Amino acid sequence: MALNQFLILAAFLFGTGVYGVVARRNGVLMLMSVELMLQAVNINLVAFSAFLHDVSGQVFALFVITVAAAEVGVGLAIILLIYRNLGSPDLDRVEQLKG
Amino acid sequence: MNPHIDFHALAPEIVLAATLVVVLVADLLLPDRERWQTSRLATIGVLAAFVPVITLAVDGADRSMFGGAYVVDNYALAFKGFFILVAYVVLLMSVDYISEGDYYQGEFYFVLLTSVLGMSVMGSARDLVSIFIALETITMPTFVLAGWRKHDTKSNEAAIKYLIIGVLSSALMLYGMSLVYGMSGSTLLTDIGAFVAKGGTPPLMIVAMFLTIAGFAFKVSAVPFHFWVPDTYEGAPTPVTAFLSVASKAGGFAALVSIVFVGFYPDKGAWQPTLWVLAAASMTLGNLTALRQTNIVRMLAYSSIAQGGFILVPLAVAGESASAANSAREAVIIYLLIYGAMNLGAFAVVMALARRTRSGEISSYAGLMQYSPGLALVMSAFMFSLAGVPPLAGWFAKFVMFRAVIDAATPAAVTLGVIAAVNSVIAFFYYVGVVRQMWLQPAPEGTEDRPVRIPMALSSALAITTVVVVVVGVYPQVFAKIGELARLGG
Amino acid sequence: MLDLAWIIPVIPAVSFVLILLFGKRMPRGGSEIGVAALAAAFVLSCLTAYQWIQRVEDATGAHGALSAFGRGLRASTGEEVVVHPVVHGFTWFQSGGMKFQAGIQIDGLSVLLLFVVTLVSLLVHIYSTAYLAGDRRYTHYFAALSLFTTSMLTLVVAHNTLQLLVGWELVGLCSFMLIGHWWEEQPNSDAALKAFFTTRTGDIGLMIGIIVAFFAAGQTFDIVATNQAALEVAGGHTIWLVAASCLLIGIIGKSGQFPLHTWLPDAMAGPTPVSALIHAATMVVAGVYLGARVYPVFWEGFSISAGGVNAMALIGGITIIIGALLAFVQDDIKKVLAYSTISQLGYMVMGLGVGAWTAAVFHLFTHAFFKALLFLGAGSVSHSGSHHSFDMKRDMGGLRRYMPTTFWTFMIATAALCGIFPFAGFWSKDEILVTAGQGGFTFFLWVGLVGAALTAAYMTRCVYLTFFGEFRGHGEPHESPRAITVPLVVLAVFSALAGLLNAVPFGIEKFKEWVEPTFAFPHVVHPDFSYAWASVSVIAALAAIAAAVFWFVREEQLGALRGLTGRNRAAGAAYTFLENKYYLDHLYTGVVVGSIKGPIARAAYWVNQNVIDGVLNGTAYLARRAARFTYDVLDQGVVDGAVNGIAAQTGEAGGLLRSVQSGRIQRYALLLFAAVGVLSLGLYVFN
Amino acid sequence: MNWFDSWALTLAVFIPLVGMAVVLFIPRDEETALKTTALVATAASLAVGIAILFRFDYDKSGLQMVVDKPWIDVIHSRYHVGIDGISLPLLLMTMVVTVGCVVYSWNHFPHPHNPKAFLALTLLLETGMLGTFVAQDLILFFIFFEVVLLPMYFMIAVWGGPRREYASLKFFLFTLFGSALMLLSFLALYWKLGTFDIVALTELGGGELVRSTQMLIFAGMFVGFAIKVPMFPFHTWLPDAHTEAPTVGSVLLAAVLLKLGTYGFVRIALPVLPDAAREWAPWIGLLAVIGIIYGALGCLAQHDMKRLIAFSSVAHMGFVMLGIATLTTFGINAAIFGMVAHGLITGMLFFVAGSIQERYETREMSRLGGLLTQAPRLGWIFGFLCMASLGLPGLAGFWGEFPAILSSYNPAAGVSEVTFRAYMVVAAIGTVLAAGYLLWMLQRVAFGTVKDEFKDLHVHDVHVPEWIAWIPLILLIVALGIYPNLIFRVTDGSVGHVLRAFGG
Repeated sequence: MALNQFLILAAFLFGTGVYGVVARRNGVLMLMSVELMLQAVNINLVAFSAFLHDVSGQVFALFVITVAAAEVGVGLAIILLIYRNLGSPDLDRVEQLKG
Repeated sequence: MNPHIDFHALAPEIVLAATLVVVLVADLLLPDRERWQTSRLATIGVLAAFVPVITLAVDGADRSMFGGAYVVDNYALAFKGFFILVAYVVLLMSVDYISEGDYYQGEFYFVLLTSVLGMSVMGSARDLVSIFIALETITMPTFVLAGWRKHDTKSNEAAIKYLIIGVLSSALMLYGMSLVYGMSGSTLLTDIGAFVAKGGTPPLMIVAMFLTIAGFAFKVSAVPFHFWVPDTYEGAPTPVTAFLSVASKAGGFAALVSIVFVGFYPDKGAWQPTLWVLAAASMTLGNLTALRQTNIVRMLAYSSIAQGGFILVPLAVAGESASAANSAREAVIIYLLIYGAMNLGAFAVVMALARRTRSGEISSYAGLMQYSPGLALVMSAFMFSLAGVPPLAGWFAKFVMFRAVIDAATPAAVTLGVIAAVNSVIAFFYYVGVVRQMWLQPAPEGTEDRPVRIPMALSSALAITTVVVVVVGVYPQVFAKIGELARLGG
Repeated sequence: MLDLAWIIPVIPAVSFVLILLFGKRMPRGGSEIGVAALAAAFVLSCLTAYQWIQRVEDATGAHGALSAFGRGLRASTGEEVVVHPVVHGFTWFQSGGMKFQAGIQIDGLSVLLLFVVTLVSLLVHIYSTAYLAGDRRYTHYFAALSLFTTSMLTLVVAHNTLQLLVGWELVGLCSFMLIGHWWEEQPNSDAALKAFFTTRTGDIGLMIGIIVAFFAAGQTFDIVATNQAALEVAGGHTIWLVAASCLLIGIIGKSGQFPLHTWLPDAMAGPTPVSALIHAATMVVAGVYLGARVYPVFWEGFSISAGGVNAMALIGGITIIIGALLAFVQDDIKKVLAYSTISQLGYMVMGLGVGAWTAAVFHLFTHAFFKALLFLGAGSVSHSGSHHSFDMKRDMGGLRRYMPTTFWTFMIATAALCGIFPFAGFWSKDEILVTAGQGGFTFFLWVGLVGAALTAAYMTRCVYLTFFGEFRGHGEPHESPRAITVPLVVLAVFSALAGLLNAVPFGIEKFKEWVEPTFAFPHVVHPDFSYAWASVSVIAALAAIAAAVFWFVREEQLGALRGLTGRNRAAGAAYTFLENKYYLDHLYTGVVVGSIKGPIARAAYWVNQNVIDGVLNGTAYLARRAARFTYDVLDQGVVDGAVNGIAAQTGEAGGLLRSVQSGRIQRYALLLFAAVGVLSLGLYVFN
Repeated sequence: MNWFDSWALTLAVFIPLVGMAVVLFIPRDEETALKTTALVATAASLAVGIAILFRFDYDKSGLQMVVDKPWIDVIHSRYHVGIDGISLPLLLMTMVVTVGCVVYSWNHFPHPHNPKAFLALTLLLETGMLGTFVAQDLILFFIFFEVVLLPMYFMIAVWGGPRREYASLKFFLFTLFGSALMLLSFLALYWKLGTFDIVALTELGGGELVRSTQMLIFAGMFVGFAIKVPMFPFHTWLPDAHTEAPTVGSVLLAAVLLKLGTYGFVRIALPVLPDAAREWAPWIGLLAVIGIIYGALGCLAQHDMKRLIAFSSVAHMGFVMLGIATLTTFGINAAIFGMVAHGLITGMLFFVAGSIQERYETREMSRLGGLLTQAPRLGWIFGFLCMASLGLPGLAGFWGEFPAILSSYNPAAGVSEVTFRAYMVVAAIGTVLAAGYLLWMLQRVAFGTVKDEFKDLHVHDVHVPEWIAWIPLILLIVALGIYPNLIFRVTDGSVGHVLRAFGG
């Protein structure tokens, strides 16, 4: 398989993530979309790592996976708080602060 | 491969890590009444972490580890020292705020120190991976801190906005980094630099560099990656806001400078235009929007966006010549040091006054001169310093910025200089607006006619920042020397 | 004393300070200080004059001053003897590496002026103690007089043009202060402002003239050096023409020459002794003095030796006629005298313009006495006769009987002014006319003659209205006190006899000997005395008097022609007619309708008030309009508006941008990605 | 006495700052202590100034009492101070006027009172003003130049009149905009010539700089200084600032602050970039004479006394700038004399205007009148000042005006004579207009009778503090007018030295 195919897949995945972030109102789904974007990055990293015969890309990918997990954890916690305080995970309603 | 580990070089991080563990443990062991002790522990730990910074600086030798991914040179030390001192001042500001509120104490210091640890690492990080890790270590705790007042919907909102935009930016940056890695074949900044220096940078590489920079643009809250800033600043607890506006932003700059100077520098066409646009947009939008703010924290938020723009100006012209690069690096460092002092000071005043008025509206500053002249005087000093009026430190920050512009002396640079000059003038309006409230407006009916009582720790924070702002303003050599010495090592 | 002449201006200066500090506490309100100081200054001036004369005499070979009052001609027949002026100075300031001095230049001309100024000032001081007794600002008045005297003396002894300018402006200041002495009333302060403003306008010329002369003479203000340079025509003729023209403007402003003369009649708003001292005898002749002082500049600049017509003579000539005509239609005695002063100053300026240096200075000398006397006489009349009024028609008449001293001294002064032999005015005016005739300025000779006739006529009218006929005022007219009459008598003596100092037909030419410079001075014409012209001018004057009297008596039957034979008989004839109760109406119709000059004078007056003065007032008005426009439209509207406008626009932009910060996360994210897209596209294109 | 030479200037400049620090530590209720401290500080500074006067070598044209110590090494900027004949008169004038201001405020601090803050600001202001006159390093100069800004801003903004907010902000922004451009020019000089040292830059005299670069750098400095002067068309901040400022603020603004701009021209702009100065001179001269006429016309349109005096400053500074634009020693000597004279005279005029306002609570000239009957001494002082201001010979004002006009007859080599002779005529006309507006003001305020509304007002004649503050100034106005060499002697050599690039 050519490198390009991986890259195109990653780009597609990334684009899907972007679309999800912009289009979704539910906080959890937004986080999921971000997760998609991060996985696109991982695909890139691993693909490059393989083609370059360089291990550091895979190391990088491991770190990204870890960090992504942590981020989603924190994010879910905050969304949970919002759900408790507002009764909805809908981020459209979070607009007290503006201007 | 068994990497050589230089413990002296890692000492600041080790001390910080040890401290945060101690704080966490103490928090578990201490009874509720004694929880405030954790702040003392944290303070001591931070100051202790400053000691190895000094010894390393005295030693002077550049130390490099992990194949060049982690470097301790003067540049790194300057940032480490700066972060640690900022953390110290933020701790001073937080003590009473945290202990008076109904919050978890030990965790707060733990989370804060974690972020500081990330910053300390960031100063040394010279590899995409380590930069990424440092960046996330800085950022992730601040998501938590921003939402610290968890029963307050504003605080929730601040946190979620910060988090979403932050994660998005991380994703963009990572995507960029992955491509950079793919193109250049290495995550080490020096290798990337060597690749770029060969010339003929492929278009995809340029986009990759752009995306990487975009990620940092979020951290330094450059327009158009700034949307989270006002909302988060307003909603987050004030000490956290101060921390975000100074330390977190400086962390972003530390990374940006090393990436640009070590990694991307040779192909100026790939990164200068981006930074140029970011700088111009940040200054202009930040200032114009700040003009219309009625809330002091939001005003300071936009002001910090604009200040970030000013700091980006030297970077945006750094590629023109070696001397321009040199003065740009100096300018960024000096500006950050000065900006840190004056912005922290301004937030300290905001906190001090909020204890009395329980309001963040600029109009609540009316008549401060009458009942609390000392506080008004100090706040005026910070405002004028931010505006860049000599002999307060801010002038020297602007001065070195303009010097970098003049050193570059290309049409683009001069244009940016003019934009910066116009913006400095616009900025006066809102800074002076605060001063006007304090000095010219009468205090509202029923204001107590006695000075605002300020707790000891907060006064110390005020004193430190005031002294820095005045002394550096009159004798800028103090910071100028740091800027000059803080060269990026190999 | 020649070397120490600087003391003379210092004395009144000290007096000024003393009066300012202690005047109010002195028993006589400070006037005693002023009188004492002036007495001292006068004595010293006499001494200086004496020593100067001696110096001249020594140089010309004669010994003992004033030794031979008829020997002058013989002494000057030999070869040119040069008497250098006495010059002393100290470094006043330095600039551009050059040092500029202030100091004294004592020669015949300055000695003459020292004498005149201190004498008239002394007399005016004495006179004022009575005239202004009980005034609300008695002390202040004397302080100002002292300051004036200082300034005038500074001007007189100045050895450079810059110092002269200092004195010149300071006398203007004193004039301002004294015209506005009773500043509570708006017209007085208006007059003071007008005087200052108008003379300042002339000073533009003076200032530029001095500057041009400074550079033309090789960067020096020194008068002697300037004169020498002018005589050598250093730097070409044009520059001297410019300098002379500019300086002439200064003279026009200060010496009340056409067309800047309109301030002088208004200046009569001040106390009468001030009018006598400042606006008749001394300050207004500063212009003439300047002309005489740097005469070579005019001589070369206007090519006076060539004859014909030049600006200076022309201005003087016009002023003679204008002033005299205007004097006809005044009812205020001081205004008559003011216009007369304008006219007489015209003689002096014209004299300088036609090369009659000696005669002009001589006329300055004699005029100082008789015109001061006339003013003081008028003051005496208003003080003791007409209840502080100067209106000849309403409040005077017949005062001859009540105030004999005033009357007789006034008559002597009138005779002198009209140029009746052998009074002072005769000699000086005659010499001007003769010089004009012999210097190639025939036209101006005729102008002078017409002026002389007009002078005689309006003075007749004035005397007639004041002293003859019936008293038309109210109250009890009586003679003035000693302090007033003594100065009158002293001045009368000078008015009668001063002319003999340069009585050419008697072989006395003391002015030529003592006053005329022998160093750095052009070869001016020294005319031979002409009996023919002398007779013509006297006859013209007498005829004018007769004509004036004739018009007053035309409609009456009694002894009409007897009045033509002489002044006393004319007075007698007039007296007869004054018995007639219908006199006033007749006189009025007589003067207005009957006089040939009436319509002309009216027209001139109309032009004066509406055109010349109108231009002045109009200029002021336009300046104010321009000022309004500049301020309201340009300054506040455009220049300032631009600044404020930019500020407002900036604020608007800030408001617009605020709405972008909507508060919605999705919106933020969208904007973020949009920006990334646009930027990366831009970067792609850029590279 | 080497000790004195090396410390005199530093002492003179920083004693007021120390005074300010002391004032800040005195409780605000201890008014007498506050006032005494301020007076002692300003007087001490003046004492040092007088000592300098005695120690100064009047035959030397270069800098004296030089101190040159490292300051900001990174940009090679040094603490380089020194004094020569150009600075000395301005320095002394500043000291005298400041002492006068402190004395004048003794019993009447303007609303909202607060003597502590007021005096602290005055002292800070003095440090800034004095420092500017002795600084010999561009950055040091810039700092002192800017130090002046804040105290004056607060003075206007806090103690000012009804429109104080607008006026103070305008003052602030205008000046700041100017100094930004000025700083940019300084930086450009540094970038091109490698030093901030004024003495060294004067030695270089523009060095190898390309003409167009010189022109640009000069233009930047020009705008910066011209705003401060202020020259037409950068003057609009001045009338507002003056009108709204408290009396002492107006006095310091007129007497000293405006001089910082003209001093900048003489000390920096001309000597450092002589070729550009030569090119720009006709334009500077043009703006100067426009200012003379424009300022005068502005005066004639005023109803408000202070505003009128403010506009008269525009006209007077026009004469100063005309003198400078001639680029001759003669003209610049005149300009320096003009600065000092204008400082004393206009400063005094603002004092008197302030006192009149305090007594009548109005500055509307149409409502005033008959001052001479109600307060004759005040009235006569006012009259005296009007005369001095209109350039009456024998008083100080004349020696700023006349030599400036004179020098424009013959500007430096390389500058168009014809142009400047035309300026000379216009400037001379300006003197008449000056007489016009000043006398007009005098007539409306001092002459005539008291208006009905003030008939029964008790008007106190000159107070004791007023006498103490004013007498030195009045005596100086007279003394300088009678014996101008007091200043010309001091400035002449130094001006020639600094301007040697123009051939004297």
